[in-house]
Amino acid sequence: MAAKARTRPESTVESTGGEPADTLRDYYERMSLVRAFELRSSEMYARAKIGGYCHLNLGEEATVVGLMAAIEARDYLFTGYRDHGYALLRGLSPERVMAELFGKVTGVSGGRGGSMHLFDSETRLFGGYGIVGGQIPPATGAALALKNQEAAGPDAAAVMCLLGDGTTNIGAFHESLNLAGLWKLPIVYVIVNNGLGMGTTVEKASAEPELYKRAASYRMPGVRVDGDDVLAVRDAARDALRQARESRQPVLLEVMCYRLRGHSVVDPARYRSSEDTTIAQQSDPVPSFRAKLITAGVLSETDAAAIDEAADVRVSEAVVFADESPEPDVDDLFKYVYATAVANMPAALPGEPVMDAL
Amino acid sequence: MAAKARTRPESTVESTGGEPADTLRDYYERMSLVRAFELRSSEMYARAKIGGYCHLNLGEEATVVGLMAAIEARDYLFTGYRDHGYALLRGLSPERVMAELFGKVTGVSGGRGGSMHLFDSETRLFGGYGIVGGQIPPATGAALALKNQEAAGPDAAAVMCLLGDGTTNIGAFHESLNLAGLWKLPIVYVIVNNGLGMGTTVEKASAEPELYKRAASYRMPGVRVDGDDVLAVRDAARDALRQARESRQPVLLEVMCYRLRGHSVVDPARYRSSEDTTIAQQSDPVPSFRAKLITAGVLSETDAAAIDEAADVRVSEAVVFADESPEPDVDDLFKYVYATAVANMPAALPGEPVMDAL
Amino acid sequence: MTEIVSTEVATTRTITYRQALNETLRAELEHDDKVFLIGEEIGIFEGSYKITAGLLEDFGPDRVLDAPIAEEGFVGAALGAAMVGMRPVVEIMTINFSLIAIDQIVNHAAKMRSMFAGQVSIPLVIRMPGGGGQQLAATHSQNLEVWYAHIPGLKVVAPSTPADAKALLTAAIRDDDPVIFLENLSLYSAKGEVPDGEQIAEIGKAAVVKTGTDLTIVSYSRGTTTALEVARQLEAEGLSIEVVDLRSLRPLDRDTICASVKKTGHAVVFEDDWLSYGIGAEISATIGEGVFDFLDAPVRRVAAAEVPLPYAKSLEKAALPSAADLAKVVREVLNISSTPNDN
Amino acid sequence: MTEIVSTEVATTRTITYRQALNETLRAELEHDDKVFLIGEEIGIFEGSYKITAGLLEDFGPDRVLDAPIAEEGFVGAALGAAMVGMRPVVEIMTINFSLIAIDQIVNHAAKMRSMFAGQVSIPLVIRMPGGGGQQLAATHSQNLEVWYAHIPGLKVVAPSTPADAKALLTAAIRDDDPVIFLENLSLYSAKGEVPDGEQIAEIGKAAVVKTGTDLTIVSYSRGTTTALEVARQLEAEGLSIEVVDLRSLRPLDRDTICASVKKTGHAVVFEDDWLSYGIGAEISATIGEGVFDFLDAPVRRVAAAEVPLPYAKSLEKAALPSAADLAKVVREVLNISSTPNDN
Ligand SMILES: Cc1ncc(C[n+]2csc(CCOP(=O)(O)OP(=O)(O)O)c2C)c(N)n1
Ligand SMILES: Cc1ncc(C[n+]2csc(CCOP(=O)(O)OP(=O)(O)O)c2C)c(N)n1
Ligand SMILES: [Mg+2]
Ligand SMILES: [Mg+2]
Repeated sequence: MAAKARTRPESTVESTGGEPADTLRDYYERMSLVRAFELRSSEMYARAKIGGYCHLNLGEEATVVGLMAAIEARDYLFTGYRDHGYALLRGLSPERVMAELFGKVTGVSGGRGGSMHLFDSETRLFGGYGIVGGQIPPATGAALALKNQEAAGPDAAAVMCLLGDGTTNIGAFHESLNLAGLWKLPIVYVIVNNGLGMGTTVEKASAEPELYKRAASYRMPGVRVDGDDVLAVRDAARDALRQARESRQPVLLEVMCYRLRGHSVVDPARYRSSEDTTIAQQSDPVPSFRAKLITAGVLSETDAAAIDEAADVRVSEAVVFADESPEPDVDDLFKYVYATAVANMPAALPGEPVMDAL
Repeated sequence: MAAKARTRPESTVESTGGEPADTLRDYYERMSLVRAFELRSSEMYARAKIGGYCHLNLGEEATVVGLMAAIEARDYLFTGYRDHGYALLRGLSPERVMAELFGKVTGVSGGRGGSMHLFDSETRLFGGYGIVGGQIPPATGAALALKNQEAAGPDAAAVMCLLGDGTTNIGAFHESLNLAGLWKLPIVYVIVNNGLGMGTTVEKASAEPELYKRAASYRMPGVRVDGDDVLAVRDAARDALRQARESRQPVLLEVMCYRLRGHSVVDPARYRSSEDTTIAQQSDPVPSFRAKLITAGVLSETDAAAIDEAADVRVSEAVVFADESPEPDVDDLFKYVYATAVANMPAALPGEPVMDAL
Repeated sequence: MTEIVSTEVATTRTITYRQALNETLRAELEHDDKVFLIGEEIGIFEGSYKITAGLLEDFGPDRVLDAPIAEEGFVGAALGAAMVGMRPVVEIMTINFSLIAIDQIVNHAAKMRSMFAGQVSIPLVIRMPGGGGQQLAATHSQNLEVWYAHIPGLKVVAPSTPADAKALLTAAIRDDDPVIFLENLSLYSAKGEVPDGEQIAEIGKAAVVKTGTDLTIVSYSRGTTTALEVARQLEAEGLSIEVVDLRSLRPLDRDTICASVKKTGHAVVFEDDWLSYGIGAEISATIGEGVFDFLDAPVRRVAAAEVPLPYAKSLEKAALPSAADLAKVVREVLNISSTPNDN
Repeated sequence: MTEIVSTEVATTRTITYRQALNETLRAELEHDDKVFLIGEEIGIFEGSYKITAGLLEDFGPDRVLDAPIAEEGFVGAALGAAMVGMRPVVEIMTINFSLIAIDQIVNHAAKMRSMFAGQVSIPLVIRMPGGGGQQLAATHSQNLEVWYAHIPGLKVVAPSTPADAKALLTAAIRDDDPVIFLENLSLYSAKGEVPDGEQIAEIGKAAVVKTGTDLTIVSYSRGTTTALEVARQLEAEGLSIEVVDLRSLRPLDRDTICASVKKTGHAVVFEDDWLSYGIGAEISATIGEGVFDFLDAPVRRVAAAEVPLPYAKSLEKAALPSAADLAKVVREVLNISSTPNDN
């Protein structure tokens, strides 16, 4: 229902032509890596190697690649729980991402966060958040700090904050965008609009389903772009980031894509109509970008197959690494609760007395 | 600063001419009553007859009268803590309102709510809320219930939910308006924009300071009206309520007015510029409506003086009543905590043992 | 086992906790047309944990209302509907998300009746599961029931069996006050005997779900299941353990707890929340005050380690209280006392 | 009285709690340019309770930032700023409004460091007053500190004197973790001796603020003031009362509490929150477990009546715990024991 009900208006940004072949091939490689990683995650979940909740970027690969091509190393990235692809393209090794999903000490978050809570301070992937909308205020605050720490300009850092379509209905969205608009913060809010929040379509969740229009409540530019078009996504995101870093103008960018499968790996998505599923499959950006590049002569069938094969091998290596890594040591249970040690910090295991007998 | 900084654009609604003299006189009587009541409240606070926080409608009398002239007895009214005038014009006696401010058992809320929490189930004044934005979700829910309980039409009931300009920045505002727009609820949200939230101007609080424009985020009509024009306020509110009851179309109505004094009775408002204070005083709707009616021949100076005098007497009676009323009985401390009695309900006073010895 | 106010029949069926909830919601939707359900994904998705399966289809979207992701908005809207005569039953996906709605619950729903001198009642039920142990990590694995249990104006129940789930949910929906109805992720598939027909439990009453003479274990929700398991296991070692299932956290049935400990002289609280300032603190304090002279050993608490719960299985397991932890502490308490049956 | 980690001088001045906070904020703004203040009305309005008077003028709007009414937004923004190296000090007008921000505080600030395996620290201070007794009615008169005290990942302090306000606020701002800094409406104008120069208290330590041998009163924040008053008053009757000021609710200094009760054999907790599941429950449970063998009478709690606090003065007074209530219970506890000085 989601896909059918919503019209996908002309993208307000046009994809640039004349892109170097290397870049295009590179983007395909990235899309292929995300695809392979997510399919394998699903499989590993079925084999009980991964626990908890696990949300995939399947169907959103062009969006993931486009956004991550636009963001700079100095920028900060905050996202929701559907975060694997972003972590991979932020430069984290598939090994460390898969290890996190496996709950291993070698994982990006030391095995403590799991799929929803990927974090890497070095590459400024600032999480991975499981509470809907929870990332929006902190992302806004990071932008506030940036504004006070450095001058605006092309070399300034900015924040990119990802959120889903369903997430635009929560209060934190409103409060945060108002602060950003008011204080002129260097931040780009990206709505990854895959048409569904779990089983609820955008139309059943948002009184104004053209979500980018909500930017007007904060005197902020709102832009909508086709999320299946990797170049259009990249360019729109770059432009938004440019406004953020150079003019301290926050931007709301809405990227239209599809969720290929259920909300999480365990959701069979029975609520979805067969037409909607069909449309989502037809729009699948991975085979369509592949076909486009082959038609354009950028890739041969063999090249493409080799890329897919390489991605698969890469992910297999990650699985082996994750599998062979150790679980966190139980002795380290309390290790990260506090940064500054103070007196009387609790450290009892269940069933231990609250204090030694006096 | 508040008043100077903000331009007051043409009202999007025009005040109707040719109003019957009786109606105009009546409205002036109401404005005068609110004015007298509020001035006396301030005085009673200074005399320590009233405690806690106490927020007045001084300067907002035309808004109060206009809104209360538009709402019907069958409608539900939810408001913030600046609620005295609304309670009076909803038909509650000055005695019972003043008694509430005095914390007496004869008060509208039995002395338990105080100034911020006036409630009267009979006249459907559904509170009086002290948490900023706290009234917006319940008001929205009352509209949801109405929608399911009765058919739309000119005789249907609707909800009017009042809130301040500063309140539009809180998450509950966004979440609630989205629900109302999505579910097509019979509710009118009225922003009483007095230019200030405590010491903060609208411009320093809202990235989009033309607050009625925020309605667009919910595909809801947004209307702005001059709050010093009692007829314009009434007509705009009537029209909004009509849309709510007949078409289940929620509306956001912004009423532009001034706060004549500090945020609450104890606030000297030193942060306010003298220009701003001057503008607020010049715009004072009570003397200006009085002058207008005298000029138009609706009232003579003597009539007007008699009305003011009567209001004052009315309020004096209320003070006597409140003063002579008893405080709530301490034995009734636990009386209203629960509607349905169940086993083991706590009823201990401080220092009493948690249970009788077994 | 359940303190039943009204019963109709004696026949029972073995069903899951999930099924008991689903059937009760259905029965109450049929029983009173003022009852309606509201929550995220409770309709077309049939609920995150499938508690509302089939109900949208049978009762339509006015009675089973899917809400956007706006916990503060829709919980507050339910409250407002309750103010004007409806009887909403809210599902919050998990107790963790209730933090977003907590201003509406604690600053509004809990206070309105008192603050407005009884002019309005709030017949509102908020159902939500708590619980860890499913590798959902720190933000999705909390047991924050003590927060709600602390608040006057709320009633808080936490059934441990399918039968109680039915009888307490019915009572909660028929009650004219806001009731926090606490479920538990790890109980949904638990099975138990459930009496047919209308069952209404009395809110505010604990139950002695197993009698014994040596020591009292006090627990609630999924903890009671573990407590019973441990009690039976220790029986094989010759220990006679009594198990008190709180069922209601507010009001708290101090008499039942203290009467049990008066008899056994020993008490251990088993709880899934963090130890400090948790549910067990009140239980221990209550016992210390209520039956001081009958207590032969300190009251001990078996609770979760005080860390944000990690995702990794090894750490999660170490942090959560287990049957083994409980059994160990029970033995410790009984060894400490000079003679197990000295009172 | 204050457990001081570093001191510089011996000179003191008598100033109010408000003044101590104001001077400390000023000193910390001067000491570290990563420190900034954020909150509603803290700048041009100088704070609802005037704690930040003069600071906007002296440090400018980047260091003293007025926020719109958006508690979730600006508390979360402060958290985000802390993640990238700033040291924000947030003022929430009162603890009641913190409910709107509690998802950011409890689901985010408290958990991030653990959940991300120490890759990020959250040097965030959230200052807010609690307390009733000012006729602010049910929604504006709460003492919900037990909620925060229950949460691993947070530190929670509640100074009772101007000197502690200074030394604990300095410690909180220099600490790399989220610290809930609990003030109290009725303490702001209280006066006390405050040492000049930099004072940094050790978080996690309670203080014995008056020694005695017959009974221990445990309290914190404004309660300690009342406890001292009652202790002195009872001294005239020949009773020797020890007063323990908790100062830190998390971590909780169980050793100091238990050492005191081991000596006196009797304990009463004096707290402003509601009795059931309040701060006193943990204190009582701790004493029951820690010094069971030394306890000569049940631990009693003097707490607020379990009602949403009414506006009317008569009802408000009846519901809140007073010095008289405390004195009465102290006498009851000491009468219950055979001899006041039997240990
Ligand atoms: C506050 C909160 N409410 C509910 C949930 C449960 N939940 C997890 S994801 C989700 C849907 C979010 O949809 P959307 O924002 O569109 O993101 P998508 O999953 O499509 O990427 C919901 C309701 C949650 N995690 N947090
Ligand atoms: C959630 C919350 N935050 C802060 C406050 C303190 N406060 C009370 S009134 C107010 C200003 C509200 O301004 P506005 O909405 O413009 O209403 P006005 O007072 O002008 O009528 C504030 C910040 C509160 N009561 N609740
Ligand atoms: Mg989505
Ligand atoms: Mg205002």
